Amino acid sequence: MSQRSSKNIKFVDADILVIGGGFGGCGATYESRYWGRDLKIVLVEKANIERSGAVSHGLSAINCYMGMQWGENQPADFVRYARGDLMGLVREDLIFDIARHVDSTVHKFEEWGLPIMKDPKTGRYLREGKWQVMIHGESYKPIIAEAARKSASEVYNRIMVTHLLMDKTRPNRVAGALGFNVRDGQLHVFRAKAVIVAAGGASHVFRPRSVGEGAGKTWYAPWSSASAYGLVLRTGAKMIQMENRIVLARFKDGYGPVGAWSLLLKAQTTNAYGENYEAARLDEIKSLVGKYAETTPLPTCLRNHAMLQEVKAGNGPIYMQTQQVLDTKEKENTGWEDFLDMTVGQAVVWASQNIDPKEKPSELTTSEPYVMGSHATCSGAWASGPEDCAPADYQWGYNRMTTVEGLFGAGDTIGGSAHKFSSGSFTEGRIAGKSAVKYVRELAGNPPQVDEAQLTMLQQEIFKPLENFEIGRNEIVAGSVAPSYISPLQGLQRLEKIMDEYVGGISTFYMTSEPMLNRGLELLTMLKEDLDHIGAEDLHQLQRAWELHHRVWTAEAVLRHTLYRQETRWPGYYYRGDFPKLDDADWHAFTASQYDVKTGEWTMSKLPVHHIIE
Amino acid sequence: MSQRSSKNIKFVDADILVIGGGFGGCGATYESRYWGRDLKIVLVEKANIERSGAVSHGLSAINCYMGMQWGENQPADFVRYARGDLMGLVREDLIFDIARHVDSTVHKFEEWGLPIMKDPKTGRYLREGKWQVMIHGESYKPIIAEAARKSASEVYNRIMVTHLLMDKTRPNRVAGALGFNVRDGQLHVFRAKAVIVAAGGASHVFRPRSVGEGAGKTWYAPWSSASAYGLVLRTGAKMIQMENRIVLARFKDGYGPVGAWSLLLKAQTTNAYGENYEAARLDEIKSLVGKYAETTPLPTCLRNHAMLQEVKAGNGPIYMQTQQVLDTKEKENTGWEDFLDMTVGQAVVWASQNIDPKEKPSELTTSEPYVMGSHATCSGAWASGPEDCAPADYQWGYNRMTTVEGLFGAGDTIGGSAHKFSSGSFTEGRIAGKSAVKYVRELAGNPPQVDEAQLTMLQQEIFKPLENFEIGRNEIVAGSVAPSYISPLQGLQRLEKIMDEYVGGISTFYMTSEPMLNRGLELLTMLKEDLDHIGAEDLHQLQRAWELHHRVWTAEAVLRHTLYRQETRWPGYYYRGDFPKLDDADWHAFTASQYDVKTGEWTMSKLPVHHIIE
Amino acid sequence: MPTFTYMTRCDGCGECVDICPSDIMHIDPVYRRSYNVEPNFCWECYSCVKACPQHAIDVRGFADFAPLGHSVRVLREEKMGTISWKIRYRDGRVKEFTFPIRTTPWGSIKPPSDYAAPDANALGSQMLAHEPTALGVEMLPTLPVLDKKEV
Amino acid sequence: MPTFTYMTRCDGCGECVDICPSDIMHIDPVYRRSYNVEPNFCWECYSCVKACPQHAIDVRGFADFAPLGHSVRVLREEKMGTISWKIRYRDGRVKEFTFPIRTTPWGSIKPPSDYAAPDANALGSQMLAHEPTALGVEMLPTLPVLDKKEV
Ligand SMILES: Cc1cc2c(cc1C)N(S(=O)(=O)O)[C@@H]1C(=O)NC(=O)N=C1N2C[C@H](O)[C@H](O)[C@H](O)COP(=O)(O)OP(=O)(O)OC[C@H]1O[C@@H](n2cnc3c(N)ncnc32)[C@H](O)[C@@H]1O
Ligand SMILES: Cc1cc2c(cc1C)N(S(=O)(=O)O)[C@@H]1C(=O)NC(=O)N=C1N2C[C@H](O)[C@H](O)[C@H](O)COP(=O)(O)OP(=O)(O)OC[C@H]1O[C@@H](n2cnc3c(N)ncnc32)[C@H](O)[C@@H]1O
Ligand SMILES: Nc1ncnc2c1ncn2[C@@H]1O[C@H](COP(=O)(O)O)[C@@H](O)[C@H]1O
Ligand SMILES: Nc1ncnc2c1ncn2[C@@H]1O[C@H](COP(=O)(O)O)[C@@H](O)[C@H]1O
Ligand SMILES: Nc1ncnc2c1ncn2[C@@H]1O[C@H](COP(=O)(O)O)[C@@H](O)[C@H]1O
Ligand code: SF4
Ligand code: SF4
Ligand code: SF4
Ligand code: SF4
Ligand code: NA
Repeated sequence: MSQRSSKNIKFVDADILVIGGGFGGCGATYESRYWGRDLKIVLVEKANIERSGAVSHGLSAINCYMGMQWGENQPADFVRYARGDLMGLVREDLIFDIARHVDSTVHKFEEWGLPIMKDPKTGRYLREGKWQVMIHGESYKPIIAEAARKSASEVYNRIMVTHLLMDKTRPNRVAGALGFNVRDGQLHVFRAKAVIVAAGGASHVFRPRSVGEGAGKTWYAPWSSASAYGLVLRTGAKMIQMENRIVLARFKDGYGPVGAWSLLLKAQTTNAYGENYEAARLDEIKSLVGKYAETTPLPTCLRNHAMLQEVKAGNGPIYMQTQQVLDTKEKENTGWEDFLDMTVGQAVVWASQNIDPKEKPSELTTSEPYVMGSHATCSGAWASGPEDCAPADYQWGYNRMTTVEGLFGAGDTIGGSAHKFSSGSFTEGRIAGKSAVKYVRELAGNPPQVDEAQLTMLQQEIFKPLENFEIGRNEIVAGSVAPSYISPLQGLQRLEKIMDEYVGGISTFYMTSEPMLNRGLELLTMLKEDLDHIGAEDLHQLQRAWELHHRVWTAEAVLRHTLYRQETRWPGYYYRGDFPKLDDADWHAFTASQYDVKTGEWTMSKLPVHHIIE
Repeated sequence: MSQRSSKNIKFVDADILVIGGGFGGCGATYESRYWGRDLKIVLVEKANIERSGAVSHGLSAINCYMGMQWGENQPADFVRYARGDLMGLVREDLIFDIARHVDSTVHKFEEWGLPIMKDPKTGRYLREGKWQVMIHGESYKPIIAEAARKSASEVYNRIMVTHLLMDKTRPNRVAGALGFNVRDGQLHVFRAKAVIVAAGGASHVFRPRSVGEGAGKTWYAPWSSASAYGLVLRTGAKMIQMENRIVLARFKDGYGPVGAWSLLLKAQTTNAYGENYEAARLDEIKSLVGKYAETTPLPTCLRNHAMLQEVKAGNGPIYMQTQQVLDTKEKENTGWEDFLDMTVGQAVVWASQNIDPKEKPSELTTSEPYVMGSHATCSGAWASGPEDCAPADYQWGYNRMTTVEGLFGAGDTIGGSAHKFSSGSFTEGRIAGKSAVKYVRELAGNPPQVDEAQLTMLQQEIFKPLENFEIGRNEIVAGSVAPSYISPLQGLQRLEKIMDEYVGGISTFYMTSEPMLNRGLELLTMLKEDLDHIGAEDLHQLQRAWELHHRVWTAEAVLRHTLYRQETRWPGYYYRGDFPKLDDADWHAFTASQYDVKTGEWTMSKLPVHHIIE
Repeated sequence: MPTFTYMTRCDGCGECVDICPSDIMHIDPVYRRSYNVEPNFCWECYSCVKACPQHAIDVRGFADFAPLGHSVRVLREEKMGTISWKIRYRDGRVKEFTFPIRTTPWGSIKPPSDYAAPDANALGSQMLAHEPTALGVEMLPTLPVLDKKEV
Repeated sequence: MPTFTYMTRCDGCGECVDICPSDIMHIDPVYRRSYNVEPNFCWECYSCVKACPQHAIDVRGFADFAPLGHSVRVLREEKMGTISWKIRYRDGRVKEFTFPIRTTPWGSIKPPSDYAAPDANALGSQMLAHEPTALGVEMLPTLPVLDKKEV
């Protein structure tokens, strides 16, 4: 065994362990300190919370804000909006819960120093769209991180969390987490009464459009490593909507988001011939999805679908007609800040390709799929709802607790509650944080015990890639090809190709089917077996190895859910060629999966979608 | 300037210079020695002719053989076949010429020791299909190389030819070629009376399906670097059919060819549901291409088209039903040898994925596009035809001479004559070789003179990438990102992405259009400018730098021809979304381009297709 | 545009190593200066660029789609609460922008434990910290619990 | 399946370097043994594998689509005129095949200059070397020259 794995272990005991210091995790840390003044609250993060997670760049808008103080919107309206966007399938209780709290989060952000833009006429926040407000958000993450740092008992940066630990006697109860320090390799064992997973969503599960060096240029961050799903599902927690991967219309190559351009600046999206194609395709869309085509605004997936049909028909490139709207210096500033605040790469595309958005339109593309719970899709863990308004079967204890005792989640981790975005993720973290405090208080003298046998086994498993490399590397002279191990990147490229070609990625125009999925599952199963043979040449690559593990497990869930749902619910996100239409009679339901840790089997089921709002 | 470029220059004088020792080049060398006993015949090759070119692996069939000795086929029938397969647009004179000679080539191969399989009943060559014969072809290339080595005055291996040299006084006359030794960097100046370019076709002009490490696994060899086109077109020689890129149905990932499976073993190609979809799609095909849909066999591009429609409809994977035909040990051997002789990688796919073709079907895919003149497409240089039967306007001097004096070609280099394959390419080399001898004899006391000024300029240009690296590397600490240069691979990936996304590659299902092509040309133009900033860290990378140059110039020709032809002539190879149908009224013609060396402008034109056979 | 480090500017302080969310800025063992070890995992997030005291890190657009000759430089001034950008086009054009980043002093956020401790019963309510005040409305909205309803 | 070289078998002779059509088998400057410097330009053509006197080179399937645990080994025996393959599946199954590669001794090809020199006039004919004899038919086919004809 590698020397590194025999080093002293560091044990950290906590009342509440928060995994991931992004938006959900910072919210959870803040709120659990508010309610649990005397508790030991530990935040563990694989990077540095100052700039970790999806918001490391910054953001230019807060996409979930009601404005109840000005009577702009009510939570129930927001539920209708999110439900419509997701073609009917959302956890209305969870969404309502976020919507009713999110304004207090945003007001706090402003108090902390986040510059929120104001409408000079009304003095209210400047609206990007009905639900979004504009910010000067370059320092969004450092501001939020400051609040979290001041709330946590301890923050452990640069610890890659690899596994959750389970209670010795009660197999459905969480007991902590395992990880290693990516600088010195020290194994960290966190023992905690409650664990809140807020480890974000997933890029690089599907093959990205960019290649070679450019592979890092995904829309969601390359470090969004699917850990939330990879950690949680392996405990046996129930997952939902994992097939509901997101594809986004984005500025080509730079991946600049379109929201501010469409909603605030009101730039047109057209085909190569300057035509607004969306309306022209409405009848065809209706034939696929029926009444859902009449939703306003047109659901995100259907906007994608219209674009894809144009591209397939050879009417591309699709363009954002930026030059039609940048008629004042102020608007030019808004347009540029939108990207300089959150995807600088788009500015680099403009500069390198001599595109001045004041003069020329910019190409759009549909992105590779991502797995997320916080944007316009809602993959993630099945969670207990708010005590006051969740339907009975959505409620089994503590708000935002998964089906595993003591295991909570927030942000991308939690399924069913789309359109949280940054503010909603932080808010959900707050909800989970308060809830975890309550759980810990009520747990009282019955703390979980880490299973020593599990710990010893996992310790070996975690460092195995270093050992694989040390041994296997001796067989060959030099270079990157060896018979007995593959690098994390090689494994990742295999994963991405499988998901791309069989599970509805870009190379099939998001098409899949039962035969494709079954073939994909065969190949994915072999890849899973090969995970035992990943070779890591250093601790950085050991981090990549475990990110790969989390992505592969997540991919399997995505594949199995996609196979289970025999309809095309969200054309524009993916298509089942064998079931090309939306089918409300059979599929107005959540798909759920549960991995059985003992047998290694997955159980698929349907869960009801309750509409608690007209 | 880099030290390497100031080294002694090696001058080599020849009567005939053959560039590229593949099938065309070996044929040219053999034949020119036969007719020019006293001539100095020099063969220059970037690799080692023993295993260079598209046939380094070996091959399992000779795909062009008439069998006139047994009355099996006549050359005119072959012309009809090739014309049908290319949707009417071929140089019938060139194809007839190859067909009438190819049998003597194949008989010679057999005499030299190539094991050609025999039909035990008839004693004749075992037919794979009407035009193809089966061989035990692992050593096909070493055998042919032996014949060439014994014919050449000198063989220069490991010289990467970068440019053709032109005559000092007559700008439309070739005077030799320039290259460098990839082992020691020495500049080689070949001065010759006639030059035969046989530098093969092109992979990696479009983005391949495989990624990362797997990028080498293309169907045509990764070393098929488009040099034939890159060298020839920059002299101002007229090129034709450069839009006629090839897409091939191949075994997925391993890229095993389908011919032996379809024609000899008679395995069915089906969709995921076991259906033979081709017939069902004939009416739809007819609506696109009219009478051409009735050609027998169905043209290669239309077979692709049918497959693509299935895949788009979600009826994939497409399968070769190998298990239905491997019912004897003999057939199993045939099936395996087919791949072990020519694409071992397919055997690796089977072994690694636990696919026994006797038990399970194998997936097929449509490949990324390649640029070729010898398979089922015919991009390449416009050449003078055979004296005895070429139409007057196809004939301006010597058979297989391009529009540049003294510059001949063979194999993938020559446009208009599809379906040459290995035997036809060698045969065309023989035709060009004999013709070049005649040219040299008739040239007599008027040898070309290398232009010293051109030479000095090119010498600097050739080694510039080493210098770019030496200087630029000092700016940065380490790693592969630098502000002032990009590596050849980085440049290649940019090229492939442009061609893929705008010129009809896999990511658009081969769709393109005028707006896409115009945008692609903008980006390609910037890439061409950036070729001045390629950095090569050693001589091997300098070879890659020049391969990239050749690919980029070839790509530009492909793009410009694709833009010029306002129809979809070959659905299944690519689609013009803005002109989705075949249009015989306007486009029953070759597209031609000519690059003007002085002005840097391209002139596009149509050239007539003459039908000289009923 | 993955990052690169100018040899002559970097002093090896490690700030970039400390901040990079992708853990790809490492110190070269020979030169004791930083470089990007995995450009294909760089998100061009500029976290390291903004953090470098020497302004030693720059980016050049991802090679697979960005032509050479551009630059996008940044100056983040925490005390002034601003960030300034200078965008230089391949064709030489230049654009400059400055935006605010924060309205309060760094470090000024009031920790949750500095607020009055909440009532013990409130733990059982649906109210989060600072609510309902911070909501800007009088009451936290709620809904009747329904069992199932078609929409 | 790009190639790799077994450390303990290679003696650094350079045959693989000499033959590789992709110029990617290089000698490592430290160990004086070969390795694949650019697997992404390897075609798995097996030229180097067949050429190695030490059988020191093997391949493993391209990482982006080939699971581990397979092997496809080869023994090319020039004198015997055969090539033998041993295919080991990931699941342990094995297949073996042997095929002929050449029917004549290596080096036995008669050079074109060893044939009687052709008649000087023949240079103007359409006939290639050894024709018409080698065609197996009496006459080289030809066609009337047509100007243009619709088909
Ligand atoms: C990337 C991105 C994101 C957005 C946008 C543009 C772009 C370019 N847009 S727009 O497109 O709409 O324009 C938004 C916008 O403008 N406005 C908005 O409110 N939200 C937007 N998002 C979405 C939000 O950012 C997103 O919803 C939230 O950030 C989600 O929060 P959360 O679920 O907490 O994820 P996170 O990424 O913030 O944090 C995850 C943390 O976990 C860490 N982590 C992960 N795995 C770990 C492991 N194994 N061990 C230890 N730590 C481990 C991460 O490092 C991270 O800190
Ligand atoms: C790769 C491949 C090819 C084929 C097949 C399967 C596979 C997997 N199939 S099936 O699919 O149908 O199954 C065939 C088959 O079975 N039967 C057949 O007859 N032909 C097949 N081909 C086609 C033939 O191989 C092809 O038509 C001919 O080889 C073309 O001959 P030519 O045009 O001479 O190209 P070449 O690649 O052989 O030789 C080019 C040479 O030039 C060198 N070179 C290139 N650039 C140079 C430079 N800059 N400087 C110096 N030298 C520089 C090369 O190194 C090479 O030696
Ligand atoms: N065309 C549109 N119509 C309605 N909402 C949109 C549109 N484009 C973007 N949005 C919303 O604007 C926000 C930002 O979008 P995006 O920039 O695409 O992430 C999200 O809430 C989107 O759902
Ligand atoms: N289905 C088919 N029908 C007719 N000819 C084919 C078919 N498949 C392959 N061929 C021909 O067989 C030879 C080898 O094909 P391939 O293996 O695809 O390169 C070429 O001459 C092809 O044109
Ligand atoms: N029958 C065979 N078929 C294929 N490869 C073989 C065979 N016999 C030996 N080899 C290979 O030839 C090399 C030398 O074999 P050996 O001399 O048996 O160690 C090794 O790569 C073997 O795997
Ligand atoms: S922060 Fe700047 S100076 Fe410090 S190591 Fe990084 S690049 Fe060098
Ligand atoms: S730009 Fe971001 S991802 Fe890239 S090296 Fe810097 S901090 Fe890391
Ligand atoms: S041919 Fe074999 S022994 Fe010789 S250098 Fe190559 S791997 Fe080593
Ligand atoms: S298999 Fe072929 S391409 Fe690969 S290293 Fe060997 S000789 Fe070179
Ligand atoms: Na694709």
